[in-house]
Amino acid sequence: MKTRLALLAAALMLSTSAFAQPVEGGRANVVIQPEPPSLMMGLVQNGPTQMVAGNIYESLLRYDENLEPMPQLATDWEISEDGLTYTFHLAEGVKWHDGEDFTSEDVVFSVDVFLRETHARLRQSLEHVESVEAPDDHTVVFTLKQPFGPFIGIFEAGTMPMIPKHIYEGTDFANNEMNNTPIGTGPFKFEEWERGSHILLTKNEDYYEEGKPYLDEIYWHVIPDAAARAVAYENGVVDILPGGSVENFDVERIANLENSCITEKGWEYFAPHSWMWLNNREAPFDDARFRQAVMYAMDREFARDALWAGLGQVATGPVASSTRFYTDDVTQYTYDPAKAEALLEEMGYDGEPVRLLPLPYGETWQRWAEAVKQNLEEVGIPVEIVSTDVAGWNQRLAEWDYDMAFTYVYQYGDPALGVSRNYVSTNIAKGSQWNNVEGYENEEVDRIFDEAAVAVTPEERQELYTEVQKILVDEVPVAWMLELGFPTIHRCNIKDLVTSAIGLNDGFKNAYIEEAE
Amino acid sequence: MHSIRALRARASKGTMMATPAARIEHLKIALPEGADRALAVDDVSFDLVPGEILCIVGESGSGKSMSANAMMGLLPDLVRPVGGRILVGDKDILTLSDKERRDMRGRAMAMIFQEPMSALNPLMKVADQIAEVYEAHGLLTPRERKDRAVQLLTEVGIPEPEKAARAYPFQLSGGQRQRVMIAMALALEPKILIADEPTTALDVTTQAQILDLIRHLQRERDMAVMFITHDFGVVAEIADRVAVMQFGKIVEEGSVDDVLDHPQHDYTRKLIAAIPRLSADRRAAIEKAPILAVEGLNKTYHTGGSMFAKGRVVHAVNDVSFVLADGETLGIVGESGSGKSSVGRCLVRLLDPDSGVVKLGGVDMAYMKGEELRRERKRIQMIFQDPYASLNPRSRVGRILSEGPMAHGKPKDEAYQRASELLELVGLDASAIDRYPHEFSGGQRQRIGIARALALEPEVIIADEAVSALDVSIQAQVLDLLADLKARLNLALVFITHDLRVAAQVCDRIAVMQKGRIVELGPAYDIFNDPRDAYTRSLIEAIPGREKELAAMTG
Amino acid sequence: MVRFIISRLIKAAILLLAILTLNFLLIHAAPGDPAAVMAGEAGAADEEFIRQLRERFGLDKPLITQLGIYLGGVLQGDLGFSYRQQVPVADLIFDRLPATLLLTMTAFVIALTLGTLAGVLASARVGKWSDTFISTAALLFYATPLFWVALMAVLVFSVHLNWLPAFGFETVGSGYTGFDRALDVARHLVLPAVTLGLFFMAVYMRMTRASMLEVSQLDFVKTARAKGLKNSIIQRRHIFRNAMLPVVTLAGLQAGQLVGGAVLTETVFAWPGIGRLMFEALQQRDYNLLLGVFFVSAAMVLLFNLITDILYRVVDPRIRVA
Amino acid sequence: MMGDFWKRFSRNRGAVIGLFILLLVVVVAAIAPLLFPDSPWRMVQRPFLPPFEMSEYPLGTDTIGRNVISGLAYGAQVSLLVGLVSTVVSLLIGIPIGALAGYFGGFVDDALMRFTELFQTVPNFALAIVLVAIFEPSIYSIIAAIAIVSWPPVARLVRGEFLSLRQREYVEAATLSGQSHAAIIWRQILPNTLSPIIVLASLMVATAILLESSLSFLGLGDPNLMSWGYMIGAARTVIRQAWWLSFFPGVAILLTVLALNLIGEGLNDALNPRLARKGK
Repeated sequence: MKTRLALLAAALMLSTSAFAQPVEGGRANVVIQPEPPSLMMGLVQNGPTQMVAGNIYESLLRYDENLEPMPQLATDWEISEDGLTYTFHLAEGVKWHDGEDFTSEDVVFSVDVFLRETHARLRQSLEHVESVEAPDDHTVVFTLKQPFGPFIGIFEAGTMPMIPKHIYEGTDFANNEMNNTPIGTGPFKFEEWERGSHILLTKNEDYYEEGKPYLDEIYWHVIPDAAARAVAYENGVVDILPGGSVENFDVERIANLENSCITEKGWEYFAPHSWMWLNNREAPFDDARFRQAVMYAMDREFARDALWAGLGQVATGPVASSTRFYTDDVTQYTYDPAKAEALLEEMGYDGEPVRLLPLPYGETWQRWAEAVKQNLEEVGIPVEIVSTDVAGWNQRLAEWDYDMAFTYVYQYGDPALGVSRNYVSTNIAKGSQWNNVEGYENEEVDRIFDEAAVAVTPEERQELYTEVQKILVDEVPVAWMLELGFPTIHRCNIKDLVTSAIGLNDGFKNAYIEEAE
Repeated sequence: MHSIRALRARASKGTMMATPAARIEHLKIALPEGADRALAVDDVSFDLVPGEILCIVGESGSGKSMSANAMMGLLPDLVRPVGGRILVGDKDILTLSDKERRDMRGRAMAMIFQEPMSALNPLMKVADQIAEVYEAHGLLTPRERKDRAVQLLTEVGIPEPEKAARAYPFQLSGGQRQRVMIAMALALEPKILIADEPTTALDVTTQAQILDLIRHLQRERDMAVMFITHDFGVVAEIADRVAVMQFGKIVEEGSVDDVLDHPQHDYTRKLIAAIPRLSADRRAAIEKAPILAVEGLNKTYHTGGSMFAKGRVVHAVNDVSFVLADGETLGIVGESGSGKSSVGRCLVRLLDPDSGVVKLGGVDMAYMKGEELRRERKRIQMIFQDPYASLNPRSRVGRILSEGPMAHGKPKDEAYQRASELLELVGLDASAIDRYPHEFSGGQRQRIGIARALALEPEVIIADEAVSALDVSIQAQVLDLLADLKARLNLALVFITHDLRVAAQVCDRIAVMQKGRIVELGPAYDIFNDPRDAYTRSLIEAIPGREKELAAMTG
Repeated sequence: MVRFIISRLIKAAILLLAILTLNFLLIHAAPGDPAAVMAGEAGAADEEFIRQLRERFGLDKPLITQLGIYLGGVLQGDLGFSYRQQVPVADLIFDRLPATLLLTMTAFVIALTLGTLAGVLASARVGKWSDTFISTAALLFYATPLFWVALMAVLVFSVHLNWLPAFGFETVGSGYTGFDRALDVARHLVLPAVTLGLFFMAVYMRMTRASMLEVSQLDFVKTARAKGLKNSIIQRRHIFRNAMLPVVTLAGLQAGQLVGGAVLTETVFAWPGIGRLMFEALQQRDYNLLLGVFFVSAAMVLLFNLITDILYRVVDPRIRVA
Repeated sequence: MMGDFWKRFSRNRGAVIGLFILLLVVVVAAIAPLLFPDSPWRMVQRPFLPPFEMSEYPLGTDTIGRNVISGLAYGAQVSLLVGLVSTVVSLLIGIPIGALAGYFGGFVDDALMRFTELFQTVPNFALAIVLVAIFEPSIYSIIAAIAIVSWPPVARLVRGEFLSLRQREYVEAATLSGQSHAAIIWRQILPNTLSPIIVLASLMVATAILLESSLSFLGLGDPNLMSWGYMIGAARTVIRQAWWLSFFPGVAILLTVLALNLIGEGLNDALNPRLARKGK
């Protein structure tokens, strides 16, 4: 393992580019996987859509590695003392790709009309919003019902994309044929989409940020087979492999190739956090000791090194280390089969077999499930892997028909956005894979999360979140696995590819290609 | 026809001095290991003389065909000549190179086979297949070849030769196909013609025509013909000289008259004795009450019908009526397609008649169904043609014989008891009971088949071509058995056959069928001695060897 | 002939509808509903949201109604709308169909020609070393798992020798046109086509050989020899033509099956055909798309069967006239 | 009878070799637990251990350090199990359908054959995939799927045999002697169709094994059973760094299927002597 880590360290250094002068022109060949169902980000927000459409659509802000907001469509903004009023001043001279002017009206329409209807995740945050107004063409004011700490964290293209009012107002959003030729304000325009083959975006010549973007076009290659994607990179067909586009077993080899760089950055905002849902409703999972035993039984170090190419890190609890208000001051679950066996002994576990639902997202996850199965069986928990495809997986989780199930979830920078939803008892409802699927109930936890969400100062929030993290880690409502590392692999002469916490999804407006030496 | 004997007389004189077209000397042909004997042909010698027809007679497995194939150099891969010579002119075929031998085929000697259907390429037009003969020897232009083909077809007497030339084999009748084969054989006017059972697959009338044709052409072209057959009738009809083969050896050879009239070797005698005599003796009409009465029986087949194409309708049984008296044997004779078998099958209800009455002892069986039919049917049983197909290869004889009775509620041990009795009745050892069919010879199997028919103690037995598949000697034995059983058990027998000789021997009365109708029905004697119907007459006249036999009787 | 074709077409149509119904029920029996999948991808899902989706795609209606609607559409040549890809199913399929046809037909032609050739050769040299060699090869191909050959081929020819591209339909973004493009596609085609063809090549080889030997036992071959014809002519004119009949039948049956069989090949070689489309559709429970693919591939099978029958009638006079 | 059966069978050298290979596979499958007491899923060594380096892991280890050779041994169990059971099942479906269609003919025949066509017209493998995916991959769904896609040929074969055999005189004789349809089908005809069925069956087992491995390869195998197809599928993405992971299981499949085909031919020679001469 050591060698592997060393090499990655080296690679990571390489990727932080020198302060070179950006070069105009060139094409970025990027892998996109799976092929996005649609590029209309207002309607669809799955991974691939965000990654491609992140160049077409923009939101008011973006976020740096520490999740501090940076200007985008909004040049600056104020938050009132009481944390109830958010005022945004929009950039001048912004045009939609069809030449129309972008104004505050568009913002109001996007948030209050369009996304309210179509964007399930944003809708939940908008619960807190009293009103959205546009006093003038370049000002937007959000008024909240009560303070909502994470609110400043939701102005990112994937969460709150700006939709052209002049195209969508009064139409049937879902079936508007303009969905096939998306119009945004972003650095690149939609050019063509040959399904099963490629998507082509071209430079937005009159982009409002001076001199940007540098690239002439972005070519997204649809290559549905992981091995094939690896070959594509080796043969120089593509130059950029976004996180997860090659099997982790391949990462080391590919990162070692000539002129090949790798970075783990660009995922801080999403902080993909993997765990196993444990169905708290039924025995033996209703017993905390059993859940703890599971934690001790698993060799997560091994999983990271063997399955995740040593990338990412072992999760200490519900909150990812890159997410705000994280604490590592909690009980540590190191690999300790003996302890696990002891706990099982103590609770008098009868060795009834349990079902494990792997995540149907490819080899790594399958192997991981097999490894966990083996770990658990070695401490005397017989495991039966139930394999399903994506559809079956969704179905079973939505209907709580599982014992243990792999998953990973984005945290969107703030516990109130990406963490609490999975633990508060008010969020127990069939039909979703994103709420409190494990069925964990604890008033204490509910209370703290509620307070923390509306607490005004960061200090108060930190205190509350630290407390709740301690409780949860002891109770183990779900079995946290890893903070996943989704390395972006690219030719070293492609610079400034990742310049924010949103990574590739933030668009390629800063990226440029240096002549390979 | 009438002139043939005269012609032959001349021929046999002619042969005395003529030099042989081919000379077979001490030919030995070895069979592959594991065959029932080492040599298929064992030290055989004979001459083929121009203008003479040599008949090689023998029962199946006597090696007669082997020698023919050897002459053509067409032996199967596994059997090979191991001794002797086959001299054609001055060349020994056995020592020739493939190329030389190929060149002689068709040119020096030609062959016609038993099965005219399978002997022609189903995918090629007749004309092309004939033309090939010239092509093979690089003769004539394609155009001329086609013309010659038509000429040849005319010569062999095919109606509408141009049309036939353009036809595919399956569009011709059996007789026509055989004529095509002959035309093909004659294409290069070979000196030697080898005919391997050329008429066995044909109906009597057609057979007569083909024999006539061969005889005629042979005369005309002064060919040496080697004619292989198992049928002494045919021999009598066509042969100048005869060689009788048994177990690969020629046991007797001589002029046709010597061999037929004064056979020396006792195998020959046995064979000739076994031939059913054509003389149907006058028998007292049987006065007993009719056990089976058939009235206005009809059966039609609809073929090739589909949701679009309109199918053809064949009237297989057309308004057939007759009665069968207790203890009587009624023969139904006719050529293939005359509907004689359909009648038999209607009687036992393997076919469902369209209309008509089949009264068995007063009960009409024609439309019975299900259980009732099952019960009644035991009173009328059938003996089948093919001794190999008629016994279940996977059942022991005992079960074959007892299944029937058990199906009708006889307890197992009784049924088996009965089975062994039956075996003895048909002249087999009771030990046969727990052996498998494949352990028996054809004749023995047929006996088992008969025993099975008797197992249910039926009143009427339908014998459908019951002896046609057997060699003459066996045939005779089985016929005797039948006659004997009939007498002892007082059975009524419907005897379906294409072989009028057999019919003449066993039947009290005979019904002659043509195209589904009974054209004539009467006592056997009358049918043979003054047939009223023209068709009957043509049938009788076509019987091979008839003149000779008549001559013998009246001489 | 025309009559025959018409009647066959009608039969085929009925069969197709039956198949559709069967598959429809089968697929809807599956756990996992497309709304849930899409909601899942949307990154969040509450019942309200899923209900909307169901409504939009008519998934809330009773099954029979859905079936009726679907079949109705099909009869008017409308294969429905892909839930996930948000485009008409027909478009998706006909985008992918050419690739699959190119792949399968190439494989088919390779298999048939080489297969029969080898078969004839072997039958002509029964027992000789060349026969043994061919037969053994056939046995091996016949027993090798297709996907494995594919992998090994990639390993050897793309990875180690780097002679041929390992995946894809063409070099994406290469901007090739005209002949260059054709050449490029051809290069991509080699490995998938050959690996897909191998198995069938083996089948045809074995069959041809057996059939040739069987026919060569028949009487008319003896007749042909009795005419003094050269062996080569007998082989070609008499044996081969008759021997081909069963092979043609089988080939016809398989040409259709190939379309479905391409799933593996298309997966390994990332070939953008309907085989893979089906697999993806299945994973996404994209009902209409899945059904569409089945419809098309079944139609293929029937089409090829029909072609075979017609061919057969051309080759074999007996059927033509009778 | 048995004696000369064996004589004819053993005359085909390939068949004997096949039989030998198959026996080997069977034995390995049978004693796998003795050879490798550890579960084949156990991570026993560092991942990607190349073959022939450590004597206790002669064929190396896989992506997460599991013993390849023990995987092969346990995989044999699955392949054989699936092959046999699914074949038996498809015989149980195919024979009755074929028998009824062939024996009664007419409408029954039409109906049953149309039904059969339904299954023949949908491309086999595609159908199998869908079935397994829909009923979720498990040894049962796999066997069911394979059986469902492989019975039509059986039905057609049996139908053909029945069509010709029911014309045989001994069958007619049985009818005349008043035996019931059931008795005739069961005692007269069926026994005489066994030879071709046996031959077909032996080939079907081979095909079934191929199908199973293909399904597992696509990730549609039973996730709790180590199977050869699974091993190849799992190794596919790492084929560059670890050729041996996909190579050895492939060879295992190849040999087993080959063996079965050879045996099939041998059986054919031995059971259908008439056909045997062809090709010899």
